[in-house]
Amino acid sequence: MSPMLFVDGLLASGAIALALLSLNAREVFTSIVLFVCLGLLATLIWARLGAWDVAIAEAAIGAGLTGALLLAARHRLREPTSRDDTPAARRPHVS
Amino acid sequence: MFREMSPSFTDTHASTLPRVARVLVASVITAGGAALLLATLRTDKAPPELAVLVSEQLATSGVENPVTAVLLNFRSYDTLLEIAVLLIVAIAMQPHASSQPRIVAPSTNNESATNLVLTSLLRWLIPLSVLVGGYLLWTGAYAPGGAFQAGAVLAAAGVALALTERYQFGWQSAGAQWLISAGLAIFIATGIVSGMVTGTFLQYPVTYAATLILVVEIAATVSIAAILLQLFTRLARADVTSPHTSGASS
Amino acid sequence: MTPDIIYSGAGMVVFAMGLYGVIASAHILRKLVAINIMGIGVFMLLIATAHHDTLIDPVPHAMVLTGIVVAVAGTALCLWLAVVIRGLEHDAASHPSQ
Amino acid sequence: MITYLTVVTGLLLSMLLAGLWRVMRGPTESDRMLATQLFGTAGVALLMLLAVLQQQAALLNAALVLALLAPLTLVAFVRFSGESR
Repeated sequence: MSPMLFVDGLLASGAIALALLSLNAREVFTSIVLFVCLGLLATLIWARLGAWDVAIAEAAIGAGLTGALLLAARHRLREPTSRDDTPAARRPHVS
Repeated sequence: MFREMSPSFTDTHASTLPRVARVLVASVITAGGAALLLATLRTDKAPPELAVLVSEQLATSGVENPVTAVLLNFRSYDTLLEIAVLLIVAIAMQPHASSQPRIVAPSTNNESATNLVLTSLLRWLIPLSVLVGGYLLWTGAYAPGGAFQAGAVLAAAGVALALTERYQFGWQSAGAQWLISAGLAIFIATGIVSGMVTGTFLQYPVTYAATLILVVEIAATVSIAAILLQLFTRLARADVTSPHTSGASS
Repeated sequence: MTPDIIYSGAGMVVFAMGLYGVIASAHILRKLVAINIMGIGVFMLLIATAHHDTLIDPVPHAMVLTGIVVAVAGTALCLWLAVVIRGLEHDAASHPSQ
Repeated sequence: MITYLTVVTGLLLSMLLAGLWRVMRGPTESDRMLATQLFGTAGVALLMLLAVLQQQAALLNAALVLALLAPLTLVAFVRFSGESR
């Protein structure tokens, strides 16, 4: 049982370390990347604790969707102009 | 120009709080967190009464996977309201009205769609994801899997499709509205029909429980996948909104 | 020292750190990442509670499953609102006459 | 056999967490992103090991889903990073 306890300790401390690093990252991008890694580690934790349904859902959402959502939002928050369907762009200002 | 905007959108410093406030917040949260930690570690574990109850009643639920039984039979109110929450989010992010008849239409912006690596990756990835989604939906009755997992995998396949920028999604079309609302509508209809038979809303008759759960699960999968995909395409601007936007995102 | 004690403790620590992140960080994406980290902490506690030696409690699993999907939907809504608000601010900054 | 597999799991997990160094250090954004792909690959292996250890074949489904969807973040990164345009 002792090696499994080592695995448990590694998973739990890894989750804490990833959360800490993600919150203290210098750039937003690093923070997002570390959060995606935390989602992957959470998948392993759910698998370890017998929550197999949750592990599958977290593998799909944590690995695929959340990262894509955050990266898309970062891209749009960084771009210089708003030129789409946001209400601001619909105002009838003539440039 | 960016300096005039609120710090929520600029990545210049990690925190705008003054140092005193940060130390204060950190100490309060450390104290609260330590109290929570202590309480968690010192509380004795509750006996697994609910788990025993679920495993006793599992035979009447119509499925063999206990999590699916809890989600779609024993506590189906939770799932119903959860799909309602998803629908509300989808409605909040609905695009403005426009006359786009189809859900998926080829984009006019084909410039970036010629990326050979991306195209050949997704040519394998998307059909396999759809296959795995269907498999997870079917297997959810007797093994881990089910509507949420299948919906998430299908939505991820759609996200991959949207990332090619080869297609645009017309979420305001009638077909898309049906896809988005089918889950809640069929769930409520099933609840009402089973309620007329058994007398209680959402209480399935034991003999038909498996069929009803499968119907609800398929509808929920489709809606969850459509809603999650809509959220992404709205955020990534891969949807059709107005004539000006097509091609503007390259 | 059983695994559920380790993981519930870790879950509480992760939750507290996420709470600090929500309050202290400035950038909206950082705040949302912090909220999601809080969520992971809570889910960790719930799933550790469901882990018994002989059998596994499916009710917290169902709750966490619902929670994950609702969390991603809420995150997407918040991100979209942030994008819209940034567009409005940008518009106000570049066209101060309107 | 079980002990052996558990030790392998622990080792693989240590390797995974060693990849954190690249995420923190990595000079460019691509370095950090590739480190998450390392997390994904090692995660698939760890899920399969856990499937054997706990004798739960459903974890293979989780590994399958992870292997399918881990590249999605990378594709999103390439699509949304400014350099590739």
